Amino acid sequence: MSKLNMVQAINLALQEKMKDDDGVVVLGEDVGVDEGVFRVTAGLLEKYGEERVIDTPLAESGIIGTSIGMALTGMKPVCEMQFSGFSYLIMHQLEGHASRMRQRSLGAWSVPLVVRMPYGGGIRALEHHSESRETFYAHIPGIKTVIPSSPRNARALLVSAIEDPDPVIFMEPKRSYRAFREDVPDKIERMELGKAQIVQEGNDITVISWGAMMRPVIKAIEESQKEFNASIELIDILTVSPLDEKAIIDSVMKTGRVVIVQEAPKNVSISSEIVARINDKALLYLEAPVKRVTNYDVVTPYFSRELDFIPSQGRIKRAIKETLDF
Amino acid sequence: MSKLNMVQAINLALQEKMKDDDGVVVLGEDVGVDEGVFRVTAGLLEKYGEERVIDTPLAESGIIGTSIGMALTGMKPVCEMQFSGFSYLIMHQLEGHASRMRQRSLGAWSVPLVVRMPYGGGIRALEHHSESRETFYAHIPGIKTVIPSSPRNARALLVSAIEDPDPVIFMEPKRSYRAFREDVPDKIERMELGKAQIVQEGNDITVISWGAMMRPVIKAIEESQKEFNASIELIDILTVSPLDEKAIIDSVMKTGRVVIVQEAPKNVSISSEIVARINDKALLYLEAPVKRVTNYDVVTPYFSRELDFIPSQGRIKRAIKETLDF
Amino acid sequence: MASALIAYEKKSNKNKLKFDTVKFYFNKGQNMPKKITNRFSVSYLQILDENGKVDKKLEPKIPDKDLISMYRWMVMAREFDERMLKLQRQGRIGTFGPSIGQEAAHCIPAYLMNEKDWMVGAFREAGARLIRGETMEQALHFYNGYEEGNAKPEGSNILPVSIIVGAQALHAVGIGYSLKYRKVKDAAVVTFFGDGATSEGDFHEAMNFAGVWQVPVVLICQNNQWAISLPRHKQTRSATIAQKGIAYDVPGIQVDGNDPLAMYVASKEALERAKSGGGPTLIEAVTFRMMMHTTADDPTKYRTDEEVEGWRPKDPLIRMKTYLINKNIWSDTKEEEMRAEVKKEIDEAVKNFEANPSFDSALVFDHTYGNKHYTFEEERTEFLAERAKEAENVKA
Amino acid sequence: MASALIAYEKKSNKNKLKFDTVKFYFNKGQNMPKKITNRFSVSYLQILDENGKVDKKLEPKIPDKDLISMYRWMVMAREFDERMLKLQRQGRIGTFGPSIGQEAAHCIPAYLMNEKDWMVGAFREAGARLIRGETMEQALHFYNGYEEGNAKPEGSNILPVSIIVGAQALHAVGIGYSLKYRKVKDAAVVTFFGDGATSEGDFHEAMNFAGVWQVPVVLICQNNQWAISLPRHKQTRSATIAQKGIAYDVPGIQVDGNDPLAMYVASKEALERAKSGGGPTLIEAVTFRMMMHTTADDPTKYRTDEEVEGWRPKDPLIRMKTYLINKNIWSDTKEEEMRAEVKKEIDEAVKNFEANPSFDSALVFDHTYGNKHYTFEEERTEFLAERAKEAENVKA
Ligand SMILES: Cc1ncc(C[n+]2csc(CCOP(=O)(O)OP(=O)(O)O)c2C)c(N)n1
Ligand SMILES: Cc1ncc(C[n+]2csc(CCOP(=O)(O)OP(=O)(O)O)c2C)c(N)n1
Ligand SMILES: [Mg+2]
Ligand SMILES: [Mg+2]
Repeated sequence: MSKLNMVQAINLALQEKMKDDDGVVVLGEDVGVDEGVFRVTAGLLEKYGEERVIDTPLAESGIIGTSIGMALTGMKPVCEMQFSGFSYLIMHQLEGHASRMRQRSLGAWSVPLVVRMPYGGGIRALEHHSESRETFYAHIPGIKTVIPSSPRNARALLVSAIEDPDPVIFMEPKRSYRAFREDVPDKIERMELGKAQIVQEGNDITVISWGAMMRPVIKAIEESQKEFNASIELIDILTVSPLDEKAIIDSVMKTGRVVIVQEAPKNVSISSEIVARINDKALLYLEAPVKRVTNYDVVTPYFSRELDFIPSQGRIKRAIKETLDF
Repeated sequence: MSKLNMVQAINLALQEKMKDDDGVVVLGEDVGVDEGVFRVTAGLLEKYGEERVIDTPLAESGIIGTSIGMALTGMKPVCEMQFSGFSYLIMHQLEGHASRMRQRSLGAWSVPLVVRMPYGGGIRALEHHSESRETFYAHIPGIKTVIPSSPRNARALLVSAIEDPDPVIFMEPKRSYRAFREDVPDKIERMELGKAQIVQEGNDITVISWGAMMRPVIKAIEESQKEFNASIELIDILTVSPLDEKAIIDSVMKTGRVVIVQEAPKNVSISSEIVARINDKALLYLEAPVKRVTNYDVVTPYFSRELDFIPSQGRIKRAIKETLDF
Repeated sequence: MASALIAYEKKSNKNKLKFDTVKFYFNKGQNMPKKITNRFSVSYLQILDENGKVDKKLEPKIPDKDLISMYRWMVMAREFDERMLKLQRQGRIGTFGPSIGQEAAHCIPAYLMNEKDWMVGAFREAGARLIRGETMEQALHFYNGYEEGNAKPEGSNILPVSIIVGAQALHAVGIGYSLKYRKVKDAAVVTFFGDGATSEGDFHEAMNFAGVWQVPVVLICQNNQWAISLPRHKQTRSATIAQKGIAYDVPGIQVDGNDPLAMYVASKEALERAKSGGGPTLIEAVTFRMMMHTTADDPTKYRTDEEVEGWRPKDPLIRMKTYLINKNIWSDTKEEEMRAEVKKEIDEAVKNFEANPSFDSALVFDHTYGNKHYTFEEERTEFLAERAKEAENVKA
Repeated sequence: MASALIAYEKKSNKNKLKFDTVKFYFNKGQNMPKKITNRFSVSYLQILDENGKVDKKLEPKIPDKDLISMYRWMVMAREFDERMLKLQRQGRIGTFGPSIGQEAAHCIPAYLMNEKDWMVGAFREAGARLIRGETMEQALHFYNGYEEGNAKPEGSNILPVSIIVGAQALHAVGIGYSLKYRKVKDAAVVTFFGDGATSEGDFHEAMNFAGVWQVPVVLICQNNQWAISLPRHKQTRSATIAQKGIAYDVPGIQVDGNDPLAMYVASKEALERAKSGGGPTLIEAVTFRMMMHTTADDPTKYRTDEEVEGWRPKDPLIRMKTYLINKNIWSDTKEEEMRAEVKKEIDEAVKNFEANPSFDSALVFDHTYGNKHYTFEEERTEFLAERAKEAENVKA
């Protein structure tokens, strides 16, 4: 058991799987000598050499396109988009090939690759370094989209993602990279993809969130429990697609009240889908409208403005209160 | 007044705006000599010459990237993606530049361009020629996404799209291109973007749809009215982003029952957002769960299978019945 | 054949990237000291010209049986395309893009590949697919809108048709990386694409990665002069496609793509180069699309009959047949026999195909993901229920 | 200057695309008839070397006042970058990427541009932005995370910083198309990008469109040897960036990017070529990134001090100063005066910037779209209400 931050925990998973399987290679911009702009790939080049830790030319479609080729031959590329804001360059390879190869060939071919990408705001970075666009990936059938929220689940989910038979988009909340440490077991751990985690049980209201938002959410819940004397259930979605609908529905049936907190803009987002699933399966259990606490549907502002737009602890707390009082 | 099919109606709008404004140029693959693979740009090259009707090299990012440059100088590029299935190649230019230039410069720059793209299934085409991925565009703040359903509204919406000060994605339901004709006024017509159309009023249930699905929807409604003796309100969304929420909410408040029909897969889609908006503003008016009739969350199958997956008239009718009976 | 054919002259300062180490090449006799630092050239290869004349200095030694076999494959590709055109017109299959006229450009390299080699094609290499082991039934299923057409043939590494122009070249480079990493002996990747594809960013990225990684990949551009309605000279201003290799230090050559012998020599050399650690090669096969882009296309809108007719005498099949006859290993009787055989094979394939006209739709739920998630199982149940109700309605 | 400097030799079969019209160039004295059809070369331009030696044959005639003015701008860029580095370390602005060492590569072309020209930059042309009319306050606002930094300067066509590597080159080509279409006289577009950017598909598409459309665009690659941690030779295998022009028939030249005179001559020629209908030019400015990639980067992880130190004597500022002194139009006193002036300007800008430390956030709702939709107005109302509650909480 060691106390690790998320960067170290992700690094641990990479180390473990690279040791395990010589088909696992890491590729991307600055992942080698530089060890990643966030040092997520620290030590890998030294240990596994240039053949398995590949500093690629500056070309995102090139990275994913060649990874698809590697994956088709039974390798396990774990490629990195330096920031999720540059991952729109790979949409055609994802939508058109990675996600389809299995169905296109009725299972003869598959593309088991992982695309890691730091996402989200809050680190005072330049433009394009702050978005949360999981919607794009979640809407593509054939790929899975995973968003860890803590060192321990990041490590376990990444191990599972690398072992998964299909393409997995692994979005890393960079704001949480070094924000806190957590005990991470020494023995390799896995978490099933497509499964949410009930972080705490409660009866009055369900709060659903994922990724970097889990931290303000947890704080808002702590305060809310005390101040509003409420019993709050907290679900960490972890895999935004495919959604663990059952975890959500079971909880809603129990509490009847829901707050969803997401960093992304509201329009056509994971929160929309969660509301829709609740509508489909548990409408009659609702005692209040599901409350969505999201970014606004505006062009992502530069960093001095961004925190005014990303859901804050205060806003989350107010949403909880409002929904409890409905 | 002439009876036009949708191809002719879109062509009319292009003709009108090209005549109107010499800043309007049309560019894309095979839009010139070949007059577009669906002949949408028929007659334009002959009338306006190679400088304004540009057969570009085969490069989608090139098309949109250069269009952004043109738009920044006050021109009005109307560019074409030959099929929406190739538009994922332009996501980074759309998300990263077209949609942001205005906010980035606080209004000093703007990118008034239109991207036309035939979308959707039903014409027995090869892979990548059948998707309906409006979700991608709808989730990007700063751009508008319009989907006409008939010759007349296609013409009017395209005129408005070309006149719009911002980037507009104009998704053309290719299945409806030549499926029927409609009276289209000789005088130029416009329709406000961001506004839905109440196609017919009704009291018992609201059916919401757009694009190619409007045709089976209308037929299903006709039958349902007779068979179930129901008064059905029909909303054609027309602009999937920004959504005309008010039109939806007003209708739901009246009918209490809703069926949404979309060609796209279910997960994180326009239908999800519509359900979420209803939840936000009219939950208490619902007398039944909103019913979503959508494609399934599978990799788009090849054409001999595709019609099994796209909502059919029968499926829509059954959904109406089920929701009426709830 | 020496391996010097496919190469541009290099007098470059490669690997000495600091400009102060550049060695200048002055153009003598010029007033202005124009410091030329790098020179390049692009070559053109033709061995068997359209009159059947052979350049004896370049003629490869190919066993008769291989020559005949290659010819037979080209005929097979031609006859099969022509049958598919008929089937398409009769509505028995959907849209497809014939490769008539381009047989040498893709059949010859495919013929030279072995079981360990990988083929990563676009969509206009019908003959190459057959040679690499896909069946005609598969092609028919594919063009009839069924994924069943993409089954992987036993003992052959061939990826399904790739329609997104240019994207597949990157897959080829990634596969090349694997082959190199795994030290697979005697294996290379051959990827095909059109002249239009060279405009896509993915072509550029593939060439660049191939150059940097020095992977065993042969990139074959079937330059058939047209990308739907766009003529080659509007696609790019460069005089050749081959010279695009210079941008990446990837050797490139322009080949008469309708000359089976030139395609043989160039592909063989490129495959050998790849397999011996010499890295990637770009081959521009200059050929012509004799038919429509796809059956949904009307080429009379954008090109003249004369242009098409001008290419007819250059037909790779005619050329090969003349060569065989001149070599005294072919005759009209043999030709007749062979054509009859080929047609019979095609008849049979069509019969088999039509005996099996439709497949289960729910399969799609099995292959969207490799493992199950209960939400998709629920969707499958819903799908089946809806399909059942639909069937009832039809019955009723 | 004759305009023959920036060109590769062309003996090509351009515009005669059918291969049968190709004229072959045989390499005499070679056994194998290697049919070279196209020859290309790439030149290198240096006029003022790092020892201050001038190549008199190439020396441009530049009025003293322009020479001094260009030097002043380069000093301004340098001093401003150094100030920003300090501000960044003090947490007064956010991450930024200094262009120290690359001043000649971007200031000189910017100096040669006029009011009608368009500048489409990436993110490492601090000096060029100032020359084209952006204020230091703007740069400070930008790097402090405020869109206010992107206001358009009066009478200057300069686009905001473009961070998506390579994407902006296409915008430049589109603007070039407009200038050509509108027949704007005496106007061209200058776009900047790095060596890393040349690997992106967008660079390729921009070069290809520029070539096909023959637009008045000057594409300047600041090849500073590094793309974050990736050295130039791992970015692409080609010996030069300039030779990438060959792929598109776009003339390219490699220039000593730390030599202000060479940058002057090459940019001037390229701008003139563009404005006289001669089409695009690719300039590879060979230079060096003397500092970190951005303030978030630690270059000691991937490169040696010796490498950096090796470049120090090649500094464009030193070289320009030596040149001015040798020309007897500069002195240490003048230098001191000028530096003092420049620093004062910077002091003032920083003061103005800090007097105005934050801006309205709700502005974002005004500029996401150019016209209003009631749903966004509702969101704005919600936003303002939430902000007000947040403020209350803070007070409480
Ligand atoms: C990314 C992408 N854009 C557009 C298309 C539509 N399209 C299919 S084939 C084609 C032309 C291809 O030309 P070329 O590469 O020369 O191959 P050819 O058809 O001549 O064999 C186009 C534009 C596509 N399939 N993919
Ligand atoms: C599309 C894209 N991918 C990745 C990045 C992250 N990134 C920013 S600058 C940079 C290196 C750029 O190198 P180069 O083009 O040589 O310019 P330089 O920084 O040396 O001026 C990278 C990888 C980005 N901004 N955009
Ligand atoms: Mg072609
Ligand atoms: Mg660089």
